[in-house]
Amino acid sequence: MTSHSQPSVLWQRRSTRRYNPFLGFFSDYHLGLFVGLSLFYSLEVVLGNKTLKKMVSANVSGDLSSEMEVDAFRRLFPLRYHERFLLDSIRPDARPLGRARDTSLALGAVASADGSALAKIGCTTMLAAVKMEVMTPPKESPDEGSIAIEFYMPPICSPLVRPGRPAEEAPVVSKQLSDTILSSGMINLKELSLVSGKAAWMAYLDIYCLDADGSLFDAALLAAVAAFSHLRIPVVSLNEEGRVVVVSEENEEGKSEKEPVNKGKRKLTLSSLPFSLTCILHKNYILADPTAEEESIMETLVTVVLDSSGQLVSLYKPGGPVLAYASAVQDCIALTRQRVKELKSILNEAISDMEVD
Amino acid sequence: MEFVSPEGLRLDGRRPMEMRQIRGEIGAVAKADGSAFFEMGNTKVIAAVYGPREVENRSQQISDQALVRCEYTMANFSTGDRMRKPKGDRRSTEISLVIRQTMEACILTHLMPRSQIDIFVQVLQADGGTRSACINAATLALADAGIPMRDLVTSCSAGYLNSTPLLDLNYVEDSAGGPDVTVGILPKLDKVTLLQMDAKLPMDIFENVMQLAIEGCKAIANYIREVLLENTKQLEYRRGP
Amino acid sequence: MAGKSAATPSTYSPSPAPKTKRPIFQDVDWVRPDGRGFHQCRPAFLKTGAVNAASGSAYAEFGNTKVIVSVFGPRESKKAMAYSGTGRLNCNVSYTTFAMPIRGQGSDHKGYSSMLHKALEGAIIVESFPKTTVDVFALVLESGGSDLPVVISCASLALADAGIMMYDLVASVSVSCLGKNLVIDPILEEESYQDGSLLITCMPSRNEVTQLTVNGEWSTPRVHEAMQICLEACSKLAKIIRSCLKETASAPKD
Amino acid sequence: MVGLSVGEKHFIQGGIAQDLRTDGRRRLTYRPFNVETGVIPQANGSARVRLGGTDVIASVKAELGKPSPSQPDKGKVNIYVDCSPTAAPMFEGRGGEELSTELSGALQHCLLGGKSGAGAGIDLSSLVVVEGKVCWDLYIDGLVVSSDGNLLDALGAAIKAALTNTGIPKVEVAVGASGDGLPEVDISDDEYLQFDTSGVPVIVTLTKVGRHYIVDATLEEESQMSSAVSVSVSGQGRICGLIKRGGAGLDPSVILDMISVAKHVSEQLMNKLDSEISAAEAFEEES
Repeated sequence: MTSHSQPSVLWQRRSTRRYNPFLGFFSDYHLGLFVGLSLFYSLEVVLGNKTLKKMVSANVSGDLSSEMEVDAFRRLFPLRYHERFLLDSIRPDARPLGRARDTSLALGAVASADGSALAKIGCTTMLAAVKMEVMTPPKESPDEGSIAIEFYMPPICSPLVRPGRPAEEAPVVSKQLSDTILSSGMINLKELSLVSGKAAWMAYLDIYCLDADGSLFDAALLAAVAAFSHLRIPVVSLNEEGRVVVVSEENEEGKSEKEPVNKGKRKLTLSSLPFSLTCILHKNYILADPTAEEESIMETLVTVVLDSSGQLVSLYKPGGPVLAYASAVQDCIALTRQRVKELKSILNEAISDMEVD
Repeated sequence: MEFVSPEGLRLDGRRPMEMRQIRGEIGAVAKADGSAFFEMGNTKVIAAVYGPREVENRSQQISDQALVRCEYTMANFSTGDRMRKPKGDRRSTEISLVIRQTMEACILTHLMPRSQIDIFVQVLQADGGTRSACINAATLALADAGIPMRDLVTSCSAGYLNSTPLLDLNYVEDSAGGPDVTVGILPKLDKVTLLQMDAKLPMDIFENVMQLAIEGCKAIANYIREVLLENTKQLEYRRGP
Repeated sequence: MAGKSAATPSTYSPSPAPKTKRPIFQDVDWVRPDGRGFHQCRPAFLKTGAVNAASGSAYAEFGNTKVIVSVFGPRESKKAMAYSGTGRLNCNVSYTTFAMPIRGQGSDHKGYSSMLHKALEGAIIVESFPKTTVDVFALVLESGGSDLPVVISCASLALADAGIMMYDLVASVSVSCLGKNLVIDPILEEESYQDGSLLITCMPSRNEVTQLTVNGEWSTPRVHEAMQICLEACSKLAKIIRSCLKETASAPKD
Repeated sequence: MVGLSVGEKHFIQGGIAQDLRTDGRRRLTYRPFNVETGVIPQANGSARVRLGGTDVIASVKAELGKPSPSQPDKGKVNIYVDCSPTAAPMFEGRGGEELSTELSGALQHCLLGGKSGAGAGIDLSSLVVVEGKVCWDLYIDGLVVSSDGNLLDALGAAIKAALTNTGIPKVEVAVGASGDGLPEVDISDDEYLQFDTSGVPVIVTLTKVGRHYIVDATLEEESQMSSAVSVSVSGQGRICGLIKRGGAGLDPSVILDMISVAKHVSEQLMNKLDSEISAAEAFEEES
């Protein structure tokens, strides 16, 4: 056997030039992290010391604080720590209040799905994939397909999730996502029909949270929208038994006389894509795109969903101690409007990247 | 359906007042403190007793008496069709409770405060009367473990089909839906500790049926006492002079 | 029609059922579907720090097999557990719904969690974290064959990333027996036709096997041969894992 | 749950080192065992194996099912093991589940062969009634009634005995059945098919205690093990499955040595088991 004698290429490193959404994503991420971190640390030292001096002069926590380290202070008095930053209109990770974290998007991360996308906002990572299956449409709507959306938080994503005990946020985000996607009218369910009354597509959209660091809904929605824009519907035909089967692309061209059912309908026309931004309301501050730490300290969240034309799709404000005045909500919407522009260009870039490859 | 033929024979060839063949054996599980195998016709069960021992869950500890626990499990192959039910369904929880209450009533729990006695019964094959067989097996196992008891507890069922009282119903008779009386007695004290019936029955017939079940219990008690005696003789013999 | 009965799910995948005819795997001069040599592994891509929320994590991609492993802890054990002088290891492997060609097939890998546990427990110095638990959670994003060995190797990298003390890195490789041939690091298609499989998990620097499973009919010399091939590949894989760790460590620290 | 004092541990380890174990056996000797067949009349086949203090029951039930689309010419076999709480209080409730899953997995691994069906103890193609439409599904259930170590070997032997004891009703297929529906079948009551179980492997577990390894370890001995290797060996001396248990690592050469020892031991075990099974079958027919 020749493979033995050759200088073995076992486990050779993957060449970086091939298109690999994960590879790109990880290298970007590291770069981003280093820049972010160095910035953050220098700031923390400056701000932290300032904070401590103020703390001592204010004599709030007495002798404890005089020797307290920045990190310990952060853990013991998280709210005060964050408020100290807010006074200077900056956040612990060096962002201005209204800015979202770096966002990246890669399409086609999962080869076993019909459409997939990996979205990353800061550290929050979402992997969404669409799988198409066939169903018999219900009698009420014989020429419509259906979409099933599920959001998962596997135990890998956060120390708070353990196997066997699903995270309590997961069903909430799941519900929000399917409400938003279905009500936004992004997908025309009629396009999912195959044979009226007989067969239609059921699109299973599964979104997995790989890393949970706040603003889960925003990242999940972005991944979901991107997965649908990457979706390529398989070409199918009806077989003798009346079941729908995939027409294989290469070999069986000659012998199958069966006409594909959905020729030329391989891509969904997506209209008015929904994008969202979550903001924290705390006192008079509005913090866009909070991290998990910020979410745990300041509880009033507002999520605004706008479609690509700027129409309001939905708005969630699940409780919280701060009342949202009309002006605050207006500000949130304004922030979202800006963010939608960013997200749109990120999505378009990802799509064009994909097409180049 | 005809459960008693004109000649007075039941489906499996027994007379109405005849019990199935019973067999008891002590020491089926090597590691248990006491164990027994009990067979009533095709119903076969194994019981194992662990304890008295330290209470595992401190919060359940009772300061003036022993904690008695019981778990009833059925093997996947015990029924005609293969069981696919998970453990701990309602029926087995109910039977566990019945067995626990019955056995607890005869164990001198006050002699063993702050301790725990576990009774595990495993049904190998179910052909009607599993709860009776389990109680009989549990009695043997408790006696084998040397746990102090007021008296033996024995149990037997009786039913009423085709206007005939029938002793010791098998699965087919049991699932006919007629009245089914399960009785547990303390034979020496001549007391009934368990009585379960789930159908309508006129008072006078009920008394007949119950009396029949009690007779069955007494017959089982005699057999169990024989088994225990034989076992004790064996032990004595093994110990040597 | 049988297909319309209540038992069948309301949706089905339009992908054709796997072909029943067996490809010509027996021949000696057959070419693997992805063009590799029989004793050649897929290119491996490994990276630490995939999940920020975890104490340590790693991402592994071998061909189409894509796996993320997160390590949490050492952290407080569950309340119900009694005091223990040594640490505990808790493993869980799960699949995404889209990991397999047909949706929702990943659930028949329940045994993987305990297999992962067994493969790792021999390498971890549990005495170094008494009273606490280390959780190793794996998620298979996409299954492309040899999932378990990839999960094990990736978990060892994640444990190292989390700073959990180990005797050695753990590397795992499997071979499939197809007719007369032994093929290393099989892909999904090869696995579905295999006559037998052998999986080795080892600590290469110590030359110790922590886990070994053999499946299907084998002669002793054949087992010997397969073990040799696997052990060789394991030590190469361990080098890659090691270099990946070094890369992370030598990268400019904050 | 075995609580042993330091002295007891030394005694067990010392005995193994000197080739004289606590119950007087040598390192590679099995405990006396006893096979009883036909213990569960409701099943198609059943057997009870007692190996010292270990007591297991295996039953085989056959149901008609549909072959999987990827293997239309083969029947299906499922193996499940249940640990009864009678064997140990820790198996109460869901406590036995972990061990049950492990044993079921190990048995499937050791007895059912590779994915293509090669090396399976039972000829799966003999279970097919109509190719692609109807086949027998065998449900093999094991029950651990009493546990004193070496459960896997005992369960393997019980399954082999139960399969030998199994009779599957002969099935007549009604001719002229419609093309795509399920063909009608007629199950005969008096004609039975018997399996050829000479190919069913036996499982030999070698437990490593200290520097030596022993067969058929008791519960006490198992508590002292560093690792164990279970090898399933067919009658022709071929390896049909192997599983390593226990945390400690083993040198590859030690594993190969253990495999050859296991093969050697398996020959004796196979002979002993075969004669026990035929004795049990003869006894059952008599009674």
